[in-house]
Amino acid sequence: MTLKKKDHLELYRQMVLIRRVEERAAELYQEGKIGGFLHLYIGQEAVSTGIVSARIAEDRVITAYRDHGVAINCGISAKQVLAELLGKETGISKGRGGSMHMASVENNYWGGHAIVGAHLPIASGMALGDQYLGNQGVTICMFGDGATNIGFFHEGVNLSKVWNLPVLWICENNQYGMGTAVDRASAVEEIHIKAEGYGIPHSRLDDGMDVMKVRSKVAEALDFIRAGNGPYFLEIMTYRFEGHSMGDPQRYRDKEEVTQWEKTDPIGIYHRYLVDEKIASKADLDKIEAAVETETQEAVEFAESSPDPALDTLFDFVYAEGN
Amino acid sequence: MTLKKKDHLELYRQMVLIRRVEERAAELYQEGKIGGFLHLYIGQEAVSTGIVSARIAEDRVITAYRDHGVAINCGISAKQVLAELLGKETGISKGRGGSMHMASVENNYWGGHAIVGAHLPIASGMALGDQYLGNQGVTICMFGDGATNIGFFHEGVNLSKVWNLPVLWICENNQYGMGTAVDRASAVEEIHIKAEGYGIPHSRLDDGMDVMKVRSKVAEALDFIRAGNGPYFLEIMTYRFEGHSMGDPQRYRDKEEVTQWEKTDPIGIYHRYLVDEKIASKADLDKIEAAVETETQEAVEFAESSPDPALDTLFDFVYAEGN
Amino acid sequence: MAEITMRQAISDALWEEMEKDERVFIMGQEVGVWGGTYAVTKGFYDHFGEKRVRDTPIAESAIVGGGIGAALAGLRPVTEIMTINFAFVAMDYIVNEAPKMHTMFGGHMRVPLVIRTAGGGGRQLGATHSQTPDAIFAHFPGLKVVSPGTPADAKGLLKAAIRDDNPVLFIEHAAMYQVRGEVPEGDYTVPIGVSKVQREGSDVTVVSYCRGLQLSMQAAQQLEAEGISAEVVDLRSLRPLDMGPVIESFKKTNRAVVVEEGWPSYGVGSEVVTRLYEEAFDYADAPIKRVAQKEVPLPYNQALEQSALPQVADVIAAVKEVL
Amino acid sequence: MAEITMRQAISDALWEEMEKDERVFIMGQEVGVWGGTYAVTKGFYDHFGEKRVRDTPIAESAIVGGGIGAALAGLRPVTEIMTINFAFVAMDYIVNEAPKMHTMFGGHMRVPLVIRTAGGGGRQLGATHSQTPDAIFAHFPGLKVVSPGTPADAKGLLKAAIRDDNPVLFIEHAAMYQVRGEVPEGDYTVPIGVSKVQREGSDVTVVSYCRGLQLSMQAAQQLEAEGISAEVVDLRSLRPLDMGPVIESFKKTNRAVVVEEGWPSYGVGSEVVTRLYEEAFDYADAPIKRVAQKEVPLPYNQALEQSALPQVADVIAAVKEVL
Ligand SMILES: Cc1ncc(C[n+]2csc(CCOP(=O)(O)OP(=O)(O)O)c2C)c(N)n1
Ligand SMILES: Cc1ncc(C[n+]2csc(CCOP(=O)(O)OP(=O)(O)O)c2C)c(N)n1
Ligand SMILES: [Mg+2]
Ligand SMILES: [Mg+2]
Repeated sequence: MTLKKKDHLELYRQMVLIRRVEERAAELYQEGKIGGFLHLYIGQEAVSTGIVSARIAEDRVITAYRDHGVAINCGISAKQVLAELLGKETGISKGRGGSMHMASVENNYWGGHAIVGAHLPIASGMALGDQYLGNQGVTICMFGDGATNIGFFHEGVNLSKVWNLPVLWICENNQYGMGTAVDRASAVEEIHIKAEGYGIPHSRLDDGMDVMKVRSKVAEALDFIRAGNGPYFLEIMTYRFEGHSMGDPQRYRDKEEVTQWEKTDPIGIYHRYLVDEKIASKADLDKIEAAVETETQEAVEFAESSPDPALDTLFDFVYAEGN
Repeated sequence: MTLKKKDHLELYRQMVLIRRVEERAAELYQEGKIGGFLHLYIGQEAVSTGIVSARIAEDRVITAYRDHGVAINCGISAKQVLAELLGKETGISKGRGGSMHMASVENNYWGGHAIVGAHLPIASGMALGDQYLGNQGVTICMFGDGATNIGFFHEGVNLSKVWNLPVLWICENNQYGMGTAVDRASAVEEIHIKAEGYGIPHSRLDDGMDVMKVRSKVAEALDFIRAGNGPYFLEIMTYRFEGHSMGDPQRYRDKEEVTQWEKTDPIGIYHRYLVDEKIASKADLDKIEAAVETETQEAVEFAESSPDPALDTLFDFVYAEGN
Repeated sequence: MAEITMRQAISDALWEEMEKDERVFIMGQEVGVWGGTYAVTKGFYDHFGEKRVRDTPIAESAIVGGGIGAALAGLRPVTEIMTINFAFVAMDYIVNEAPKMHTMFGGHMRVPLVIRTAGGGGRQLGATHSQTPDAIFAHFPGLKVVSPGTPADAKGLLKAAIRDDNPVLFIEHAAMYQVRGEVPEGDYTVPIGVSKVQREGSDVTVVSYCRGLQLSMQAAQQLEAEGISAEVVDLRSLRPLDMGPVIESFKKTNRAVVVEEGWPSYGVGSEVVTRLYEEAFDYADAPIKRVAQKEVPLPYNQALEQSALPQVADVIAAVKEVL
Repeated sequence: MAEITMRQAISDALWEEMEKDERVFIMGQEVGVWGGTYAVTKGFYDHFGEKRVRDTPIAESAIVGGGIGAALAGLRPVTEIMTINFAFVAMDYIVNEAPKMHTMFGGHMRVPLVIRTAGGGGRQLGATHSQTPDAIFAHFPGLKVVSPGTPADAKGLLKAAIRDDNPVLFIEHAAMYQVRGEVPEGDYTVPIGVSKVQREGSDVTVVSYCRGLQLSMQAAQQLEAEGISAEVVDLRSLRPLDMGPVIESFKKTNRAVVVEEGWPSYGVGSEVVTRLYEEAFDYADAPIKRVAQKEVPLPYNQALEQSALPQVADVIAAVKEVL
């Protein structure tokens, strides 16, 4: 799976699109047009983009509430994302889910889950489904460093090995769970070491700001799993540039640490790589940025002009009909 | 802490007493005088006896529902155990708790817990209490192999390391959780490996049928913890000779396996050791056995002749009064 | 119609649905090799194999969470929580994941999941193992809660639950597996959310379900001897709760008693009583009475435990009070 | 009397109890460095230090389970579950461990534990994060459940909870921290399990608590303008539930409305309505009405969400219906 120029441009486009959409989302939040929690992925774009670029269509993806990036990578449009953030009928979850709950079954993307760690056993269950049905897919389950301390993590990961399920566990270690640094919450600082307790092969990617490194590491892991070796556990180091959610006082880290990390902006790194390796010209990338700008603007307009769900649909979807 | 002859005899007495009490309990169960669940400890006596013999008074002990042995080791009398099994007012828990719920705060023995794994975070909390108050005690927390797969295990053990709490985690690996063999439920067959995921030093004692080996291993671990090194994780291999609870069809193992293990009866092993090493004579041990026989018989009579709790005490202890 | 036990009826429902639909499988503790703690799945492991009859670790969150995942992946899992007391361990999945997914993701996801479990007291299992907390699960929209009182309903409702596209909590009673009753031949379902008059009468309406139904039917029989004609209405489902037949009966008898095994406060009886007054206030000739468990954690001692549990005599006394 | 916010009142109660009693400490997610998700413990970490203001991993079972252990060891922990929606994750500890221990071990153990948490909807947090499931916790004897509606009660009740020798679940409302009210000077407690008339009136009794109280008081004020005099009774505690003042008021007004934010089925209103009829059937001049949330998982969209939540107008309408 070597990437052609157009593939590279598409990945670059996704990363920039995630960034722009979230920047606009932050503004819309300040304007009071988005409510609830809004967990930005800014700074971590290389992780989800690298991961999703390495999957085949049969591979399921599931993640936590910091999900806009993955959603876009998996094929949910900026329109559907922003409309959901604005709670509109045209949102990917018809305005029911909001920021934390975006999924697209047709894109094999399974959300967007707000209870920390709760989606890990669900991921094992989906992989069991594929194993049972003889499907080829791997379930790629992403979660934060903080999530590795909850019991759900333990139960989900253990089960995956006991039943040799095709799951790729990916811990996005952005070094904090809300305001709690990894070593204040986890007995081991290198999260991937936890895989020892489940007999699962594991490794850490120290540089999660480089989309190409993420992609190749994930591709390797997927091959390993698809060859029938059971689950694999990958830790990817990254950093979130913004607060945990909107309105985070950020007393737990100093500005300098953030500034330092911002120098490793994944979009900048990829930009440099593409130009330095002569894969794309600056003009190519400018063009993409301009297109993304337009797409985002149109998506905001779409979202703003979309209707709210009708009040009489309140009881829709409480129960699924038929069977 | 080298043992004098009288100490050895006391340990031997405890092991024989546990055995006799449980044998009588099994009979009383068949007679319908004991209800509910009855989880026998027969075959595992060396484990709790070795553990409790190594503790100092400040060390708390807490375990699961397979608790008659620990209860007796910690100083609950055969009378109080049997009276509890018969649901009597004179039982250690005033007939409220039954087999699975025996504790004695004055003996620093904290039960007897029936929800698998739930007592592990409680153990961390007790150790936190000691650390907070500047007490010297270590909390010794015993649990089964099956319990290491539940989320409670993960959360409790992780916390103990994050806060460097004085806890000695002891997994009694009797090779089955109900009818499920270790490798059918746990991703790693050597349970102590799980401690890797929490950065806790660990080891396995392969022979948990020898009370002296258990004792010395536990004493070592307690010293390590008391020196301020934080938690330690010890796995002790053992085997239960009887079913999981009364009425277990035991389809999950063959008779032969049980017979094989019965050859390593911990009481027999200790008996041989005491005589071979000339610590005690066969006559000494016979005398103890006879005394235990009498004690057990008296305890049964005591239990049978004790009154049920009065019906008008139903609402006692639902809430603690005063403060 | 053949007369079979509740155990057989439930076992048959599972067996037939598994024969009929390859996507149906069972997963839980001791459902396989052991044959089910209550012997409901005896013989299943040998017949269907370990792929479809899956013994799990002691990890209730992984069982229900895994079930949700498998359901999302296109299977129709029948998960088993050994007793309802352990459902608290998987609470997040039962009330906060499974019931929310269809609506929260705007209708894209379906969770055709059955969670079988056994509840109830009277077996001297002590406070943590003897509960009937059905009402707390029925509090949550998005979940269906079913609890049959006869073998015929058990079979038909379980089949309906397996074929339902929504999560269904199916609550059996651990002390009722031997109860016998007539069961129709062949394949049939009983609709979820439909109450049923199990016995006609004219003087008083007795409303109940599950074990309460048993008490109510026995009470009705004894009352008949005294010339009192009780109509017994069985709720069968707690959510959706079908008050139709209850109201209809009450409008005829103008007097009602609601019988449940659990605690009265915030229980099933309160809901039924409230709705009766809301919908038929003018028909009430006497205050409606509740019969329920005393407000204490159930004690081990048999006499104490029985004094806390509702008895046939309590139902009879309540009926006489409302007349 | 000073007028302060709910946030300040709760913060003051914690601060004063910690100053007064060395055994009192706080433990939960983000209670320390962050200063509390709702800024309730702002400044505590700096003042009391990390020993007494403990940030924990994301591990709700370890938080409450650890709290139980620390309470057994002689401390008086105030544990915090960030929102009540995560209480499901620690459900076993809240309803099945803490409330059972005193009685199950025959009175030997005491669990002086406070579990603080914030509930409620209306903040566009979506289905998994917006619940008011108070009733399900109040179902369990052995636990005390408190949910204040004014700053004065919040302060006094929290102090009472900390000094209580039993486990107390203390439910705040996430949208009420800015609510202001008069608070007495100096040290005082408000007894748990005592309802209070918060507003006198003669035409109708409005029963509520927490956020429902706010709605009820506003409704009462508006009704006054229309010449309708509503008496508002605040339950303050859900267990023990003090019906005294409710019954007394109802005997005077003969009409009642019960207001709660949660779902009606198996909720708080049902219990209150049932007891009103049980104890004052003859005083009812009209069917008592419930005002509650629509039976749907709360959607993200603001208009939809508000349409599902009970409003002041709903209370007014219900009052007019019962008159
Ligand atoms: C069970 C549970 N507890 C607490 C929370 C509140 N909470 C939301 S996000 C979060 C931090 C998670 O940290 P991490 O897993 O590292 O993910 P990140 O936010 O860094 O992406 C917490 C504590 C929750 N949603 N669920
Ligand atoms: C949370 C929970 N799930 C299930 C059970 C039922 N159960 C009781 S004991 C047991 C097996 C435990 O095995 P292990 O931890 O190895 O202890 P052992 O019985 O071998 O001493 C199970 C599944 C329970 N009590 N609690
Ligand atoms: Mg993180
Ligand atoms: Mg075992």
